[in-house]
Amino acid sequence: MDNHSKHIVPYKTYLIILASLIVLTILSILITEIELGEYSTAGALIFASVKTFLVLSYFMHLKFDNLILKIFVGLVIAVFVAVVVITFMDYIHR
Amino acid sequence: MINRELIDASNLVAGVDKAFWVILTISFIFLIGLTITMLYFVYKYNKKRNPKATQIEGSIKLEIIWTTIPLALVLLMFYYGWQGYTPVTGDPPDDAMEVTAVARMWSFQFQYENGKKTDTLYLPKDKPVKINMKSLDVIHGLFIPAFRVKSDMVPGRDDMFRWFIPHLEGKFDLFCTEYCGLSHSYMYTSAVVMPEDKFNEWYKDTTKVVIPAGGKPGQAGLGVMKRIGCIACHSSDGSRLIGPSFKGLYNQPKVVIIGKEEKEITADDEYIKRSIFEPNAEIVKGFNKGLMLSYKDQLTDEEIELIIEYLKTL
Amino acid sequence: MENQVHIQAHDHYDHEGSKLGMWLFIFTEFLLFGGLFITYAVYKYMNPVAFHMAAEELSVTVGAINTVILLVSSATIAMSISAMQYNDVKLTKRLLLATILLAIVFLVNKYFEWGAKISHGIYPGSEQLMEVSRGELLFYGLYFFMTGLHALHIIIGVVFIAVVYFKVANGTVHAERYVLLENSGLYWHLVDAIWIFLFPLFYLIT
Amino acid sequence: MAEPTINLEQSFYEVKNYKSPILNWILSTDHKRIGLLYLYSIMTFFVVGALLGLAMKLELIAPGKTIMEAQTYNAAFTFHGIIMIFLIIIPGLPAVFGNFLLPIMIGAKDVAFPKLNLLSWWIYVLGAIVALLSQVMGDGPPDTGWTFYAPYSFKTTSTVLPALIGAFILGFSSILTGLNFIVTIHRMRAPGMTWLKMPLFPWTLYATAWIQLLATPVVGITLLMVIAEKMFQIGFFDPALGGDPILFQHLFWIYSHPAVYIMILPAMGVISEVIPTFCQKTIFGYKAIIASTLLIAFVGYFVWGHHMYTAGMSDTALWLFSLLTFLVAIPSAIKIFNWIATLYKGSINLEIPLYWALGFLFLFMIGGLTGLVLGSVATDVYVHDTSFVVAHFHFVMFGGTGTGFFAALHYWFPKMYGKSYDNTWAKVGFWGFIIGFMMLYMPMFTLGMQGMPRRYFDYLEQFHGGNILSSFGAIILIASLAIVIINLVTSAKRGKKAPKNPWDGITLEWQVDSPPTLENFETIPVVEKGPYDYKK
Ligand code: HEA
Ligand code: HEA
Ligand code: HEC
Ligand code: CUA
Ligand SMILES: [Cu+2]
Repeated sequence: MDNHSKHIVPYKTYLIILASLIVLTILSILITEIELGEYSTAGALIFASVKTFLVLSYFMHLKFDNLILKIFVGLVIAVFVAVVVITFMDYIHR
Repeated sequence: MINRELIDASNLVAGVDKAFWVILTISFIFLIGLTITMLYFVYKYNKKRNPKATQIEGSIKLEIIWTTIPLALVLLMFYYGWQGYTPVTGDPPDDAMEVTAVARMWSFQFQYENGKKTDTLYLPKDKPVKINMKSLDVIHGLFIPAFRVKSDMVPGRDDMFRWFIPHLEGKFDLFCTEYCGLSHSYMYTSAVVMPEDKFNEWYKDTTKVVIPAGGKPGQAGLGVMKRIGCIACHSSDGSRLIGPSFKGLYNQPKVVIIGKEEKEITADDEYIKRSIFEPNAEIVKGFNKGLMLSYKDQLTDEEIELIIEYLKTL
Repeated sequence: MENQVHIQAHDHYDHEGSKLGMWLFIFTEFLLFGGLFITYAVYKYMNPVAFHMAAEELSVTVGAINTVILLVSSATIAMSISAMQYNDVKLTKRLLLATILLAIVFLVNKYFEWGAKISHGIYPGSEQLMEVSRGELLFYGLYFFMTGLHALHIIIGVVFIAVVYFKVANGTVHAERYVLLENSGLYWHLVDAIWIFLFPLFYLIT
Repeated sequence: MAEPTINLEQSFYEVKNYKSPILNWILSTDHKRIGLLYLYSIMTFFVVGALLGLAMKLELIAPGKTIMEAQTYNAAFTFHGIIMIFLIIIPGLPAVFGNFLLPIMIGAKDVAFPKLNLLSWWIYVLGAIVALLSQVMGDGPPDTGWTFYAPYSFKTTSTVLPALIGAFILGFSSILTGLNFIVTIHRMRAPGMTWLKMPLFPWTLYATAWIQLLATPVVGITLLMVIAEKMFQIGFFDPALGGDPILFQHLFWIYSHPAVYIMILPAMGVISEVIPTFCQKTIFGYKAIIASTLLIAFVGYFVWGHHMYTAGMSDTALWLFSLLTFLVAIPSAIKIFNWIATLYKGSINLEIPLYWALGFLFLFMIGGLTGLVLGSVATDVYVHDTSFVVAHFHFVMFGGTGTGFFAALHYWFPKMYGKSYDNTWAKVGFWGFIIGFMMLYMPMFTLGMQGMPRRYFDYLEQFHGGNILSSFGAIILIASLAIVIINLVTSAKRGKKAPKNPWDGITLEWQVDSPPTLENFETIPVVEKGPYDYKK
């Protein structure tokens, strides 16, 4: 009946993830301190994406969850990114 | 497609009409064909004639056929649709004449390079024109059906333009096609295409307003107001439109709101001039701020004189 | 997901179903902020310099502290789920309390940050903002709107977690039925993830 | 919560949890009652919207002012659009028939979250009330058009705010319904009903629900930004505050284009149910229809720019959007072909629901094919914002979804009320509808091609002819719809008792009582066959 996988994540995993998240935050601040010009936004966003990935997979348990849920999350993000790209087809080429 | 005569009214018409023709022909064939098939099946396989249905699950072959054929057809439509548009993409030819179309609620004004301003779009025949699209308040649209030309006029954007070559002499309708409020449906004028020599003659004549000789007092002022579009918001018979009526305005007391305070003033020459040049400084009680825009640089002092002359007659 | 369950209408508890529902809700929240991220991206693209200048005005330190606070709170609520699964109700409650507390600290920080901006005359519709360049106006508009909406989500999250806390305390949420706890966690992580993007976009693009 | 005293063999109408009959309805979490609540509220609004439509047509019967002022006209089409889109056609089929039938068709006792379901209806009512308030508050009803384009919606002095807030609230109702349906379909299908044994109406509801879930928040936030801009002068879209009005259009259509598929997909699902039943034949290309449903939902996200060809987008965006628009037409074509192929060698029982289904095919084809004219850049730049567009969307929304709605109503009426309706009047109504409809909207295509702009209170003399025809069409149309609706209402009260399965359908809803019992099934069925497996 109750078919959900009762996967228990040990406390330690969470602490490791938390530590890496904080390190990534510090790194992203440092990277924007150096003058990278245009790339600084891109750099900060890459760090943010890695952090979100960690939050999604560990804190939100996606890593241990059903495949279908992973596919949904992937698709939703893909749709959003596609919408942004298409919107910029207008702005970049104006 | 609307009128054979207009077929070459501008360099856009042929392409646009071809795209129409292609799409509508394919559509008609499908519509008629599918409708007849459908009705025929309903008749042929009616319960009475065909009491037992034959179970057919589907057919991959057919699915592929009726995916690829429409796909090919829509790509064809896409091609013609894009072809019909490309004549006017990109920059206009170097010899193009520039006209700036300025829209406001609810009138058009066309400004020529030599400073001439009109409410009707005058164009020389067979010469490329580039129309810069400007709007002072909300989004308007400029649409000349005969030329297949349409573009929105977006406030805050000063890089928008449309260019084309008119090929047919005559007078054509010009509409505002983007909904812009109360008098949207009255925001129309004409585009007049003249032979080049006639156009040049008209173009050189920069005397501003043609004041009709004689006539009733104030007639010229009314002409100015009609041309520049005041009557879209102000009536002369006392009825309330977007703005207060002009009837009984001149030299009468008036309550206005400055900032947040109410004040009573007299509608003298100075006040009327202020109302036209800085309409949002003093707001007539009971009316709204921000609708009327300044006419600075659009009306000369003489024209204001004429307007006041006219207001006196009301 | 393929095997079907027959659920009694009287006693409806479907762990996977509720969790799926929460995820779907998270998708809509994501797209809600998505619309704002599009707006941000477009205006940043149109006014790169103004955005750069305006972002300099924001304090990286305050932003960074708030980021860390949210990250820690995310970890505490995640751990509370493990604690619940181990059937350690006491620890669960403590971790939930810690989460709520951190959230409140975040809000207090935000309050002071906004307060400082407002006392400098920077707030929507202020005279000072009407005079700066249009790009900066847009930046501050987005700043107030996006962090404001985010703060609203924090408040909703706090209420949500508080409700869960009481349900854990009175035993309605327990080791066999803890989907509500898990859902509040999911919601909280979403709030965290959004901040992970807000932080670099507003504080770091210098 | 079902109490022990409730007799599970009674029809759901007889189940009473409260003394007051009203409370029994508005506090019920039974999916069938909620479906009917939606039906009655939508029908009420629908009368208002239709009357506004008629009023506009009477105004346009002759140039110049005929029955109302310009301001009234502008408010009329705005309110007409808001009612029709946000209050009727978007919730329409999913909330009415989805609620009533989805659980039954997949063999469940209710939706996954019954309380949330009731909440959606309450939110719907709240949103509707707020939107209606805009008509009576402040300085007159809003006059922005249902599209709320910036910066006009900032400039106008009419009461736009409640309309915006109302639309924002209605969005939540739509999201919650979608969320509920997705979870229901994932978790509550009867044993044995695999994804590929699920009927097509639930399939379309599933695809629709995803669009509701992912597109609605975008318009939600957009409306919220407009509200904030109007109230606090935060710069977003007003050029005076540095904003870009075209960005508003992007965000608005990112939702509102997918929304047109929220409207049409469930109607397509209805047609996919009606046709096999009345042919007594399995549907042609079941999997192809599912694939096309999912494709419409997916590709439909990426074509919004076709509403903005003249707005000042880059040329690159123009051709990209045009290409994508043409691609999204293909799955609709696939569906049409499969439906017509299903008719082939069927044993066709020409009853009222099939009339409406065939009407759907015909009218939707016209609407869809003229959509192709709009998808192509050259032709759309010419007919954009003319009555050609108005004709297109009435054909797809009214001729498509509206007709699909009536097909559904006539198809499931015996199930919902346990009564049958009068066939003669239903036929009269149907033919009047088709004639009135064609007369009302066909002339608009030609008017548009002659260049008559839309949202015009008044027009030049050269457009008069078509408008007269169109106005008379509206009168015929309204009269025949009145016949249809009166026929159904009186039959619901006094009609003959209908058999359990009047059309020999084989999907699950025809296996339960008419009207169904509170829990639909005595024992949850085990599904072994495909949904349209008519092989005896
Ligand atoms: C139910 C709602 C609905 C549906 C289903 C559609 C379906 C389509 N719409 Fe429509 N549309 C609206 C509702 C809808 N639309 C609304 C409300 C507006 C105006 C909003 C406003 O401005 O107020 C609008 C406006 C609109 C525009 C903008 C016009 C403008 O303002 O300038 C465009 C442009 O591309 C467009 C295109 C299409 C296309 C290509 C389809 C396609 O999906 C159609 C696909 C169907 C078919 C193609 C027919 C069936 C197929 C066959 C018969 C087989 C043969 C086919 C081929 C050979 C391809 N629509
Ligand atoms: C579902 C959508 C829908 C429907 C049914 C209608 C029905 C009608 N419309 Fe509609 N119309 C719109 C949606 C709709 N309209 C929209 C979105 C606009 C654009 C507004 C804007 O520009 O902002 C518009 C604009 C519009 C204009 C253009 C205004 C202008 O641009 O100047 C006109 C002109 O006469 C008009 C006329 C009519 C008439 C006479 C009817 C009817 O009166 C005909 C009679 C109809 C009935 C008696 C009821 C039909 C029954 C159903 C549809 C079943 C219910 C369905 C479900 C519950 C799913 N409408
Ligand atoms: C978009 C609509 C609009 C247009 C076009 C317009 N006005 Fe106005 N006008 C208003 C409104 C609204 C007011 C009242 C609010 C205010 O005082 O600014 C007003 C006020 C005035 C007043 C003060 C009236 C009084 O009763 O005290 C004068 C004078 C005036 N306008 C003249 C003109 C002239 C001359 C033109 C054309 C050159 C013109 N307006 C064009 C909307 C308009
Ligand atoms: Cu100007 Cu419409
Ligand atoms: Cu669209």
